[in-house]
Amino acid sequence: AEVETSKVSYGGSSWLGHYPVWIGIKKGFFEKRGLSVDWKLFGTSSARMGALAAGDIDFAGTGSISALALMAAGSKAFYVVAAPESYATVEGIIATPEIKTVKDLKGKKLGVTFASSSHVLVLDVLEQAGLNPNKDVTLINLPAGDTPSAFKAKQVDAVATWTPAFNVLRAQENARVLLDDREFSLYKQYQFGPGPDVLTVSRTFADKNPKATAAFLDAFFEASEFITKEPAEAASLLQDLTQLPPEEQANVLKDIEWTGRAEQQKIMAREGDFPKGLQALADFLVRHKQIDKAPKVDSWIKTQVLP
Amino acid sequence: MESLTSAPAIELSHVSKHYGSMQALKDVSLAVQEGEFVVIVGASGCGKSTMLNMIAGFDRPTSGRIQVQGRENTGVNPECGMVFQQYALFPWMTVEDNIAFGLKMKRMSKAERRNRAQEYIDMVGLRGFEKSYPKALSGGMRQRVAIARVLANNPKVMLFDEPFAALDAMTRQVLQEQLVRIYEQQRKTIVFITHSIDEALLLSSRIIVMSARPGQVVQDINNDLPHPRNADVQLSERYLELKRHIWHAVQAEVVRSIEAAA
Amino acid sequence: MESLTSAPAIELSHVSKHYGSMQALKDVSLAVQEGEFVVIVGASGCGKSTMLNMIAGFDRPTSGRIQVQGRENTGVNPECGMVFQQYALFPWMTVEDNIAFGLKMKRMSKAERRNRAQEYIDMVGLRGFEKSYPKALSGGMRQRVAIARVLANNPKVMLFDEPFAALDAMTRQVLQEQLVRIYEQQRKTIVFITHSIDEALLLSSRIIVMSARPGQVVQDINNDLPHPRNADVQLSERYLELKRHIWHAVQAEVVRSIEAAA
Amino acid sequence: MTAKYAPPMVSVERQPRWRRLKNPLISLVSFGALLLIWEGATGLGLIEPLFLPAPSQIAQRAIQMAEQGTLLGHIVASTWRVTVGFLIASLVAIPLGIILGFSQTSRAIFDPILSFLRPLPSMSWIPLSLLWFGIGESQKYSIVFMGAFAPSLLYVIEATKSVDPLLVKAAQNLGARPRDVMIEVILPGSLPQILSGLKVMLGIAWTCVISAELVAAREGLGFMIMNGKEYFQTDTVVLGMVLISVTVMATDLVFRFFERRILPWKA
Amino acid sequence: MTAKYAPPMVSVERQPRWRRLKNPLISLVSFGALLLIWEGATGLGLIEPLFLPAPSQIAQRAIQMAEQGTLLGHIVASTWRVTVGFLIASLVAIPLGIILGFSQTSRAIFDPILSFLRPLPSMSWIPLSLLWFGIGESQKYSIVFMGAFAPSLLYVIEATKSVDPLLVKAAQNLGARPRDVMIEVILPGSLPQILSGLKVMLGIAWTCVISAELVAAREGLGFMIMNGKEYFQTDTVVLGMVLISVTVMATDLVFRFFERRILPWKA
Ligand SMILES: Nc1ncnc2c1ncn2[C@@H]1O[C@H](COP(=O)(O)OP(=O)(O)OP(=O)(O)O)[C@@H](O)[C@H]1O
Ligand SMILES: Nc1ncnc2c1ncn2[C@@H]1O[C@H](COP(=O)(O)OP(=O)(O)OP(=O)(O)O)[C@@H](O)[C@H]1O
Ligand SMILES: [Mg+2]
Ligand SMILES: [Mg+2]
Repeated sequence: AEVETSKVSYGGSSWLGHYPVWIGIKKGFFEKRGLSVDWKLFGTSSARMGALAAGDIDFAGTGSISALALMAAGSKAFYVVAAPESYATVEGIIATPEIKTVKDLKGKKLGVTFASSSHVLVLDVLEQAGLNPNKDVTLINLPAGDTPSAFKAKQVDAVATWTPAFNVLRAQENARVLLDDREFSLYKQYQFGPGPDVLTVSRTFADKNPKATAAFLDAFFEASEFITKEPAEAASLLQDLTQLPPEEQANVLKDIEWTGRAEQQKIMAREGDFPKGLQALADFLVRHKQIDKAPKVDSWIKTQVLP
Repeated sequence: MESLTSAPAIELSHVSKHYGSMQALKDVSLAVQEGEFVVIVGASGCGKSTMLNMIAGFDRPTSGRIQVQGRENTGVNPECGMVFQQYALFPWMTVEDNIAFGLKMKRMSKAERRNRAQEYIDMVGLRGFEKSYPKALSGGMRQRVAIARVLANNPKVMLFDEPFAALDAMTRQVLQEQLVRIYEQQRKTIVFITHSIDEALLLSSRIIVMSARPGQVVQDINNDLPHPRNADVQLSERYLELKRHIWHAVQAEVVRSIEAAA
Repeated sequence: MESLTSAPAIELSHVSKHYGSMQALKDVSLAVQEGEFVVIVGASGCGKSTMLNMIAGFDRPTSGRIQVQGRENTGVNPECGMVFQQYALFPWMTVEDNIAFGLKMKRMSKAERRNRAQEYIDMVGLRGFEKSYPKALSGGMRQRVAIARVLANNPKVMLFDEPFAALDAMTRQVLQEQLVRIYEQQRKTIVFITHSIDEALLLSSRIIVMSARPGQVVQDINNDLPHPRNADVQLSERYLELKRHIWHAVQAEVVRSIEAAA
Repeated sequence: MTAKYAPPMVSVERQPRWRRLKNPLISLVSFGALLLIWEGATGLGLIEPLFLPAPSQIAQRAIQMAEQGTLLGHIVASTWRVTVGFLIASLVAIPLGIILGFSQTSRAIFDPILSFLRPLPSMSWIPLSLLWFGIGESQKYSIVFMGAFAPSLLYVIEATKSVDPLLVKAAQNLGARPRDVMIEVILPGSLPQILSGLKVMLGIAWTCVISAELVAAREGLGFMIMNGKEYFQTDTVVLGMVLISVTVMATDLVFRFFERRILPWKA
Repeated sequence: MTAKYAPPMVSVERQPRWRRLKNPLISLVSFGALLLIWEGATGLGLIEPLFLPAPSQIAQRAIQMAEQGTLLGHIVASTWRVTVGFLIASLVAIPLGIILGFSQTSRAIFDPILSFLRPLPSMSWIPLSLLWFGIGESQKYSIVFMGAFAPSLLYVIEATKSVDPLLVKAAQNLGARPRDVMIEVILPGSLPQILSGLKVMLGIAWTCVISAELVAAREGLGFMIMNGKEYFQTDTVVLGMVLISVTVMATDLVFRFFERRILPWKA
C-alpha cells in the first residue's frame, strides 16, 4: 500500500536498542517500503523523548524509564508500539574484587547514571539487600561513558552501567561482575529488566499516517530478523554507529534476544507480560520516589499498528 | 502664566540649600529682571555655583522657591543655558559637534547647524580645531568651546560659571566684548560668576556680593557706569570707587570665612 | 652627574613637540637656574601646559632634550611637583588623604602625615573639610587641595599650571603670599603658568612670554622689582612699564594667532 | 511677549522622601501581575504543564521537597561550590589583573596563555577536569574557577584602563612607585567597575556550577534541574531555576552592602 | 649640594617607534616557551597523553580532521550559532539597557522579571528550551540568547551609570529630551564600557553554545569536545578547546577593529 508520507525521522543513539533502525537504513528495508528515515542522534533517552513530546521527531527508541516518566508528566504525545529486544547480561554492577555481595557495598561509592535503568537496578538490589541508597551507599551520578575511567582511576568502588562500558569493564583486571539484570526483582517475576527498550511513535504522526507507521514497523522487524540471521554482516554494518572493534561488536550481538514480529503481538497484548511488567516498573519508580504517580500504562500502548 | 510678562526672569524666594549637615546657601532672595546682566562675586566655596545650578534646575533648593520666567523648575530648564565651571564637553564629539549640539536638539538641518557652529568657532578663535576632540585641546580652548556651545544655542537666559578663568587677558577681553555685544543686541538675561572685580564692573548692569558660607546676598549694587566701558571709564572716579567698595565687601567675607575655619 | 651643581635646575634644549601634524612647541631652549621663580605667560593654547608636562616627565619631546637637575627624564620625575590645570585629585580620597598622599609615598608615619596635612589644610583655608571627598568641594576648593598636596610634598622643583585661576581675588592674594614665603624661605625652583600679568609681576623673578602656536620663547624678562612687592611697588613706574611691555607682547601674539585662524 | 519655543522640562529624577516608596511599589505590582498572568494562562490550560507548570504547582513541589528535606541540601551544595570557586578566582584575578593592566611587559608575557584560556567555556573544561581532579568536590571548584577566572581577569584589566591616566601621572609625580600606583590609584580607581564586573562574574560562576553538577554530583541545584529534566518534571526544573535566581539575588544584596561600604566616595 | 633623597623615576611606558615590536616579540617568545615545555613534558612521558596530549599530537589530530573535512564544519556550526544568538541578545540588550539605565520608572517595572532572569545560567535553560523549541537550530540560538541576554542587559545598565551625570545635565540644559539624552549622551558615553562588556559576553555566548551542543547536535565544537570525551580522545578534546580559543580570538580582532572605528575619541 502507498504510504502517506515518505519522510520520517527517528531518534536514536549507539545503544543496541537502535540497531534495527540503523541496519534497516543501511540495508534499504525502509526505502523498499517507500520510507526515507532521517536518523537523529540523541545521547540520552530523555532527550529523545523530549524531542518526541515537542513534536520534533516521529519515532524514537527509548529506555522504558524515560517513557514512563513522560507518561507520569501527563504527556499524551506518543504511543508505545513495540518492545524490540531483551537483554540481561550486558548491564549490571561491576565492583572491585573485595566486594563479593551487595551487602559489601555498604559505605562504598557507586557510580551510576541517574534516571537510567542501571539506577533502577541499583535501587532495587540495594532494597533487596536491605541497604538504604541515601545513607548506606554513596551514589554518584556519572554518564555511562564516564564510568570506566572513574572506576579505573579508583574514584568509585563500583559502577552500574551497560554495554559498551559494561563489556569494557568486564574485561578489566581488578574488576568483577557483582551482578547483572537477572538479579532485578521484576526479572525473576516477569523476565523483565530494569529498563527494557520500547519503540515509541508520535501520536499525531501515527494517527495521521497509519500506513507509514505500519510500514516502518514492518521494516523494523525485517531488520531485527536480519540481525539474528546474519550477525556477521550486521556487526560490520554497525561499525560506523558504535565504533566498537568487530569481535566486541559480535559479542554484544550474542547477548541480545530479538523479539520477533509474532511474539510482539503476544507480549504487547492488553493482559500480556509487557504491559504488566511496565506497570509494575512504574509502581516501583513511585515507591522509590523517582516519579510522582504511576501512569496507567495501558492507555499509551497501541498494538493495532503492529504488522 | 505666559501673560505675566512683568514677572522677573529669575526669582529666588527664601532659598536655602543644605548638603547633609553643611549649609551652602541661607535664605537667599533675589529677583533678576529680564534684560539684566547680573554678576555674582564672592569667596571661594560660598555657594555661587550651587545657586546657578539650582536656577538651571539641576538641583532643588532644600527650602524656598525658584521661578524662571514665572514657572517653577520641575527639572532641567533648557531655557537657561549654562556654561559650566568644569566645561562639561562631550568627549566623544568634535569641537564642531559639541558646539552644534543644542542646534541638533532643535532639529536644525545639518547644513545650517554647520554654518551656525562655524560662526561661533570663529568667534572664540578656534578655527582649525573643528574636528578636534576635547582631549586634544588646552584648558582655555575647552572653556571657549563650552562658551560657544551655549552662545550658539541662543537661550533666553544665560548662566556663566567663571567662564573666562582659564583664558589669557587678551582672549578674555575679546570674548568679553563679544558677550557684551550679544547681550546688548539681543537683550538676554545673564547671570555671571567671576572672581575678577574688573570683569564684574566691565560687564554687569548689577553686581551681587555673596557672604562666606553659608552664602547670603550681602550687597546688591547697581552698576551705573556708562557704556562703552572703555579705558576712560576704567580710570573714572566712579569706577575706582565701585571697585574699592566691592573689593572691601568680598575681602571682609573671605576674612570672616578664614577666621571661621581657624 | 651629582657633582654638576652649577648645572641649571631645568634645561630645555631645542625642544619641539608635535601632536600628529600639529606643532605645539617649536625649538624652545630655556635654562631655569636653581632658586628662580619663572612665570610663563602666553596666549591660550600656545603650549604652556605641554611644556610643563614635559618638564615633569609626563610626556617626551618630539625632538630636543630636557634635563632636570642635570639628568634627562626617563619617566615621571617625582622631584618636580606639579599642580595640574585640571586639579587631578583622587576622587576616592578625602581632602586630608589627598594632601597627605605624597607623604605616604615617602613612608611617613600616619600621625606625622596627619599633622603635616593639617598644617597645609589650614594654610589653604579648608579647615572643616578634612573628611570631605573632592566631589563635595567647590571648584576653588578643589584647586586649593591640589596646591596643598604639592606644597606638603615639598619637592625641590614646583610646577604650577594656572593654580589660582578658580580663586577669588582675596583667597588668591593669601595663597600668593604663602607661596612667596615658601619660595623665599626654602629657595625652591618654581615654574608657574598664569594668565594674570599682575600675578606674574608679583611672584616672579623672571618672566617668559611665549608666542602663539607653535609655542616659542619670544620674551625673557628679568623681574627686578624690589621685595616685598607691596602697594608701593605696584604703583611704581617700573611696575607699570613692565606690565605694559608684557601686555603688548602677549597681545601681539594673541592677535597673530587670531589672524592665523581667520 | 509671546513664548515662541518652549522646550520641555526634563525631569532630573530625584525624588523627595515620600516618593521613595514609589518604585518598589511599581515593582511589586508588576511582579504580581506577572504571576497572575502566568497562573491564569496555565490554569486555563492555554499552556500544557509539561511545557510550563503553574506557579502554584511549582510552589507545591517546593513544599514537597522542603518536607523531604532535600531542598536545602541542593541550595547549600551549589552555593558553597560557587563561593569557593568564585572567591579563589577573584582573589587571583584582581591583583593579577591590576598588575597586567598596569604593566605592558607583564601583559605581553601572559598574553598568549591568557588569550588561550579566556575564551574557554567552563563546559569545555569538564573532560579535562574529570581526568585531572576526579569526581570529588575539587573538580567542581576547579570548573567554577576555570570558568570564572579568565573572564574576571579580562574584566579587571579592562577596568584598570578606565582609570584616568592623569591620576596615575599625579601619583607618580607625588613619588608613587609602580607598586604604590597599583595599590593607591589603579585599584581604588577601577574598583567600582571591578565590583560591577564581579556581579556579572558571579552569574558566570553559577553557570559553571550548573555545568559542573552535570557529572558526578548527587546534589546541587544543577543536579536538581538536570535530574528533573530526565524525569520530565518541569516543575522541578523551574523550581531549580527559581532557587538559583533567589540565591543569586540574596548574594547580590550582600554584595551591594559591601559595595556601599567600600565606595563611600561614590555615594 | 648633596642629593639627599632621590625618588626613583617611574617609567611612563610610552614606546618610541622602534620599540613597538618589543611587546609582540615578548609574547611570541613566551608562547614558544610554553609550547616547548608542554611538548617536552609530554614527550618525556612526565604527563600521560590521556591526561594531556602533546601539542604535536593535537596538531596531527587537527590535520586528520581537516583532511576528513569535518573540522571546518564544527567551527562554522558553532560560530554561526554564537553569532546569531549573540547578535540578537546585544541588539535587544543595548537599547533596553540604556532605557532602563536612564529611567528609574521603567527599571522598577522590569526589575522583578529581570532579577529573576539575570542569574539563570544558560545550562539551566536547556530543559525548557528543548521543550519549547525542540532540537532544531532555533533551540541553540535560544540558549545562546537566554544565556547572553540577561548579563548583557545588566552590564549595559551598569555601563550607563558610569556616564558623568554632569554631561547628562549639560545635554538637558541644551534642550535634549530624554530620547536625545539616551542616544546622544548615555549611549556614546557608556559605549567604551559596553564594548568591553560585550567582549566578556561573547565569552559567555560561547559557553552557551557549548552547553547547547551537548544535546541533540551532530556538529559544532561543543559536540566535538563531548564526543571526544566519550571516546577518550583527549587530543580531540583539547583540539576542540584550542579551536574555540582561536575562533574567539579571531572574533576579538574583528571587535577591536570596530572598537577603534567606533571610538575615535578614545585613541
Ligand atoms: N555635591 C555636594 N555635596 C556636598 N557638599 C557640596 C556639594 N557641592 C557643593 N558643596 C559644598 O557647598 C559649598 C558651596 O559650593 P559651591 O560650589 O556652590 O561654591 P562656589 O561659590 O561656586 O565656589 P568656587 O568659587 O570655589 O567655585 C562648598 O562648601 C561645598 O563644599
Ligand atoms: N593630547 C593632545 N593631542 C593633540 N593635541 C594636543 C594635545 N594636548 C595639547 N594639544 C594641542 O597643543 C596645543 C598646546 O596645548 P597646551 O595645553 O599646552 O596649551 P596651553 O598653553 O596650556 O593653553 P591654555 O592656556 O589654554 O591652557 C593646543 O593647540 C592643543 O590643541
Ligand atoms: Mg563654583
Ligand atoms: Mg594649559
